[in-house]
Amino acid sequence: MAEILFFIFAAVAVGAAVGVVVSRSPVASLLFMVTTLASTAGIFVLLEAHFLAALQIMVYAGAIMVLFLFVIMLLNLGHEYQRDIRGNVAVIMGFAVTGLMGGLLVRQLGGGTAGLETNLGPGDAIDAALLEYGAVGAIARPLFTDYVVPFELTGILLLVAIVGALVLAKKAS
Amino acid sequence: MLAESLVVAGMIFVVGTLGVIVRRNVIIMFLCIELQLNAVNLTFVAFSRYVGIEGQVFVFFVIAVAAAEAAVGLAIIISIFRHYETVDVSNFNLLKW
Amino acid sequence: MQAAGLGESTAAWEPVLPWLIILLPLLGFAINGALALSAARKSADAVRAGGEFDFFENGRPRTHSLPTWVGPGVMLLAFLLTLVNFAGMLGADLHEPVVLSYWSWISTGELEVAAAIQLDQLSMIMMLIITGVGLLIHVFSVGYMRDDPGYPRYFAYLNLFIFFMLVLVMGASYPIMFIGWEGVGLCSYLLIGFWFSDEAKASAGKKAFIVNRIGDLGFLLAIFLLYLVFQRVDFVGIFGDAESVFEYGGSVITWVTLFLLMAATGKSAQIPLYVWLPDAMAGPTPVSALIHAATMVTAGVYLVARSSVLFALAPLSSAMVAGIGVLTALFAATIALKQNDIKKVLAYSTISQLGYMFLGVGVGAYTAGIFHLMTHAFFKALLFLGAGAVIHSMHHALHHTKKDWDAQDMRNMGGLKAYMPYTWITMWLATVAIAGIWPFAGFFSKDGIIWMTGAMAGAEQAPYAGLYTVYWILALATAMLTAFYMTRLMVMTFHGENRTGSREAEHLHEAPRIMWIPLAVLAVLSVFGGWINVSTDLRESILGGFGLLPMGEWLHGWLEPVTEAAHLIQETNLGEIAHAAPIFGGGEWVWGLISFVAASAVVLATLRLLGSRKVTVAVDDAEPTGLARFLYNKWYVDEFYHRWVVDPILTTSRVLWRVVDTTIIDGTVHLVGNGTRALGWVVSLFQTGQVNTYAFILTVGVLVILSMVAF
Amino acid sequence: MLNALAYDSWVLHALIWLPLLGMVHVLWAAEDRAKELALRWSLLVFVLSVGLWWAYDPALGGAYQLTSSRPWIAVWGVNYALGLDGISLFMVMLTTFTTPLAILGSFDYIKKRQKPFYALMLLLEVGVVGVFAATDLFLFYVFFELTLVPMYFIIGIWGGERRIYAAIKFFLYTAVGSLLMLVGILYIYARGKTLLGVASFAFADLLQIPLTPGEQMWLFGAFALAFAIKVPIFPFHTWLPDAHVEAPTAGSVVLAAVLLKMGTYGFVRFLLPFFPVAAQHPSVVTLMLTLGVVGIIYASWVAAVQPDAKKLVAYSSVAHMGFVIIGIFALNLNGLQGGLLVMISHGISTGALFLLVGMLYERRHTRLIADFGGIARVAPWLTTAFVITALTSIGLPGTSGFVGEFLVLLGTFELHQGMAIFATAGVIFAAYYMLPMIQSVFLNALDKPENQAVHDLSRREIAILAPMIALMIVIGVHPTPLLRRMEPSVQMVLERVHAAAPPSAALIEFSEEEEEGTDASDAWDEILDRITSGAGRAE
Repeated sequence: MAEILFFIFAAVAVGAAVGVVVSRSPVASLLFMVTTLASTAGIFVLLEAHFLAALQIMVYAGAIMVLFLFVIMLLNLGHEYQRDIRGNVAVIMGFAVTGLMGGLLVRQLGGGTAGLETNLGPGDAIDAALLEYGAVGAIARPLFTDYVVPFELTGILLLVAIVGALVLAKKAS
Repeated sequence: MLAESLVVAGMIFVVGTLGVIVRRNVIIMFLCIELQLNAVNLTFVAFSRYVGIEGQVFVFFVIAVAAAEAAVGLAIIISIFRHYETVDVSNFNLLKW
Repeated sequence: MQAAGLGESTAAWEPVLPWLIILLPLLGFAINGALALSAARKSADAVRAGGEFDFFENGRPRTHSLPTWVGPGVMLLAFLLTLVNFAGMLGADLHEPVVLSYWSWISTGELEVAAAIQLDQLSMIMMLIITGVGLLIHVFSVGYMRDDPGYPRYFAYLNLFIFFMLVLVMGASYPIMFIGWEGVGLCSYLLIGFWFSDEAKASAGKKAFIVNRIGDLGFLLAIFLLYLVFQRVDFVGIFGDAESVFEYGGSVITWVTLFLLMAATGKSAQIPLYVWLPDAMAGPTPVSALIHAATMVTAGVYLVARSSVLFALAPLSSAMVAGIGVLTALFAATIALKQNDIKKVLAYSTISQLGYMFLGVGVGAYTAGIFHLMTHAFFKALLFLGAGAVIHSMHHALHHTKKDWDAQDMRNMGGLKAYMPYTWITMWLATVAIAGIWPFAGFFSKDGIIWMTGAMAGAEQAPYAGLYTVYWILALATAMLTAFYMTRLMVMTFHGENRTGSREAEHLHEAPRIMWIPLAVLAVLSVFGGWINVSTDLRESILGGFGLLPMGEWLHGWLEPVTEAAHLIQETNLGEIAHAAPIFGGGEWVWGLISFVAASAVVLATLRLLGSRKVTVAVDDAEPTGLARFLYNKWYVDEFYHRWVVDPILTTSRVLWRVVDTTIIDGTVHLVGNGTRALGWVVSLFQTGQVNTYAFILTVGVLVILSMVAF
Repeated sequence: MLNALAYDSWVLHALIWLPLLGMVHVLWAAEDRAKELALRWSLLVFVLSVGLWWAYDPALGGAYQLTSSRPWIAVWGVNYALGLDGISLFMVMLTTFTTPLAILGSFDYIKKRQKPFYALMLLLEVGVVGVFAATDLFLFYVFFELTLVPMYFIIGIWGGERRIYAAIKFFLYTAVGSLLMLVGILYIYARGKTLLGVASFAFADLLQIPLTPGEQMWLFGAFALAFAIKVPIFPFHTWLPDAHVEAPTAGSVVLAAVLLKMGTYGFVRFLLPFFPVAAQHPSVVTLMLTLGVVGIIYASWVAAVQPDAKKLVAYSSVAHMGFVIIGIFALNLNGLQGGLLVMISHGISTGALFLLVGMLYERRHTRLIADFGGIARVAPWLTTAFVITALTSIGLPGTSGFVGEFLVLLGTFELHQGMAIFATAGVIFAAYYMLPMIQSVFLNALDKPENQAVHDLSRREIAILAPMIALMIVIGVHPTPLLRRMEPSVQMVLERVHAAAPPSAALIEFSEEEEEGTDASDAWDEILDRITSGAGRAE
């Protein structure tokens, strides 16, 4: 069951990713992107990252993508259908390098998967935490203990980003 | 499921890279970068099952940073658009010098 | 250094303030220099304001009173002090030089050069000449330079020259001597270019300095070589050990002496470095008298005489000294035959007479060389000063009527004896002296040299006997030429009709007293100066009035302590010198008589021949032709040097700059720079400004790293 | 009195850091007070440095005196170590003497951006004094490079028309050389660590390292190139004329007077004692002597045809430096002492010449020799000063120029007569370039109306030139006190050179090295190994 779900999510995620790259309209791309993010969230669930899956849907697919949509609308790009893919040379080169990269990744990862898993252990490193603290607690606990400083820094970063975005987007007086 | 996840992540990453290379619309390029980030997140999550909860923590941070990045990046795009009236990056070549 | 401590002397005789003799002229230089600087400042202010410095105030020059007293004043004091010391030395019976060391000039490791002076018979004679003749010329200058705005500067330079000249002759080591050697060159440069606004004159000074420096190269190399051999550079040390260190006629001593000879040819204007001296006549005439006749140019002779021990050990070098001397004497005399500029004639005459001195010191007759140096200082200074008086007068005359004729060209003169009787008489005395007429000074000194040359040719083991015979004949011939051109000078200047022009002639006048008194003193010296060294042979013959001449070989005896060692070496190695002339035989007095008669004949013949000939003034005179033209143009030596030495160096310099420096070396540097830049340009092609391209390149980079991990 | 103040213990630190303090002060103060402040600070430094003459006692031998050392970067064995010996003593004093004069000489010349200019001049003094006073190789290198920066800006900002070109050329040229030296420094350091087990940059420690002849040759090459460019030795000299011509007067003065000396100082301080076998290797000696002699004659000839007076003086610098080089590689006392004396004399006389050319330029706004003529009539004092300085430059006896050249040539003659003859000919050529310039500029007719307005020396200019001219003559007449102070240190250098293996033996060892490739290449292999192993870890 889980495998079937995984393959469905995976197929949708990859397919939608391709859609992001090939669709002409930015809005379409955006929608494909949302699809990918949602499918990835599904995979997250299968990988026992429930909190992150929720986060992915809410923050990423929800908030950030809406931000993108706002910008697209703001700039009135929704109706832009002209081709913005680069020339043939660029496409061929792009395919060449990304193909090679993909090939290399698959070659590295696709082969001895079993060995990899046995090396890393049984795959239940977080099960105990999940059981004890629940989906949110498991991630919240390290976040507010060991990683509290980076966490606070992230807050500052977001604040800075907000201010920066405001400054940048403000019309020059 | 680790290997499969990694392969999927790799594929999404490659597609994202391709998008960055071939597209000219700066917003779509931006989306493709998000795609790459997402692929990386996936690998983190996949590994976290075997290594520990820290992988997920890291993804949490990545999402936060991605949010910040999106905010600033989009602000920059708006400001550039105001100047050039376009989102085609082939017009943005001031860095050439 | 013999005297290690300060002011310590080894002899019984204590010199009286010898350092003051040197210091006095320096003091004069300091005072006159300061005056000159302040005067120049005022004059500069005037020039800048667009005018000329108002040199006169109520008809009297503003700048004069102090320099007039200081300039000749310090000379008088120095001369008196020298006389005192001379008297002391006379009574002391000194056999060793007195070396007085004041401070350590250069001292490092083995090398120890003390700022030391050496007083001996040779330096004393030179000091007497320098301060004595120098004093007379200073006095003469007071009159001659009266109207010159550079008056204080002139005396500053002149004092400085005397200072350096004294350092030259009093220095106790070669480096100290070299200070004076170069210093007098500097003063010569400054004084030749005294009227520096005239480009030709400034160039003449420059030429003198550079040509002199070529000779200085030899001086330096000689010092180095001597240091290498002896590990010391002072006279006493070197001369004391020279005999035991050097092998007679060995290669090292030959090199040392040849280097010294090179130095001497530069300073004493001998072939091949004589070319600067005729040009040096651009300076004020008293300067020519002092520097370019009486003192500085004889420094080379002094150098050889001072190094007599070394030259005695190097027969080849000595022969070369004599050869260069006699050739120069003859060569310069031929040029003098056809010159029309009064100072040029005297300049070539000086070169010729210096050649005689070289011949003298070259054949080992050091006394004769120094003797001729001394008498020459008297009569040549007199001739130059006389010429100066003539030029002074001519200049005034031409200036009055604003005639732009050359004041120095003898073709424009003629008949001046009527206007300038004192000058005429004194110059005649000098002329007969230089021509070798008995019993004037030049006769004895020149005869000594010629006779010694002949005697060398007949020496028992003389290595170059044939050569010396040739020298002897050439020297005799040159004496005749001397008699001719000097008489020609006198005839063209003073005799015949005046050619200056009737209006101008009214302004011709005798020199003022301050100018002709020095002439008179020098004339006396030119007449009797030769009597201090009459060889026994002559003295007992008719030419010595059968023993009437009072002093005999006084100078010879006086210099004996200095030249003794050299004479001993010569005697040991050459054997007895001859007592009869080569080829023809005959003793010294016979040949003295022959040359006297011949010279007198030449003088008289010239007087008759030229006295009646009509001379055309310079502006109307035709270009000389044939041999005369060749001589008039001085054998085209200047042109030769220009074509084959100066121009090639200049061309090479330009090539070195434009081609080697700019193109090759800097080109290589630029090539490296531009290469880097080109590489940068190639790399910059990747910098398209397109984000996609950057992403692509980044991906390629990732790919590379990935493949490194993968494979 | 000096003892009571514990002068010995603080003076070197003060000489280095006081200018820095002065620099801060200058930057802090108002624009119009900058020059005066800079002058005061540099004068203070000079006054302090005068005591060095007595503080340094040659009777104690030639080793470093007034030493002090404290750890700076302890991990690497870098010390802040200062000291003074007979060689550096006069270099330091020359620096502190020249800087105030150069600053005073800029009062009229520098009109814009005065504050940074004077600040940089003081910074330059920090660097140069540091170079000469450092007894730690790392510290030396830091100061050595530090001097580049202010000089680069001085040329690049206040220079003439092609200042950017000249500044970059100066910077790159010298940087290339000094980077090579850095490699050499690190190599020696590494060898010291391996062979002696001491991680130290102190001269005294580095001198203990038993470098093989083969290593010495390589290191000699690296160091020699760096210093040869700095000196500069023909054929690395082409940056010098450009830098000099474009630099403002003060820049030229400091460049000629002290920056070039850093190169020759390096030769004496490092090349001879650190690599004695290489330094007396016959082919090295012959090469250096040849380059020196060629430099003398070549630069003199090229100088003679320069239309630009400043360029002429710049080329004359190259010729003088040729004398220094042959003096050093004569490898005997006379030569080395003479070389050092030429360095001092050249610092004073060429510094003065640049100042004088600068004064001419301020008056006429041209440096072309052909534009002048008859200046002596309107500016007799200027002319007098110029002639005296020029005569010092061409080595007239009685001036400082002669003593140095005389000793150099004497030393060279002891070693190699043929070379010495050619080098001595350089004495002629010095007159060959200098006198025509004097004639064309100062003598001849005053026929150009612009030249008529040229005014004579001002009081400020007299104040600059008088001490320099006085020194030229004093040193020329009585150089012995200087020579006595330098002698023990020079002797030490020479003893070290001569104590090393005689050249013939070294020659054999060196050729063996080449064939077998023992130590030097071993070290290289080691480095390669380390790189490859590092890469292995990444896998």
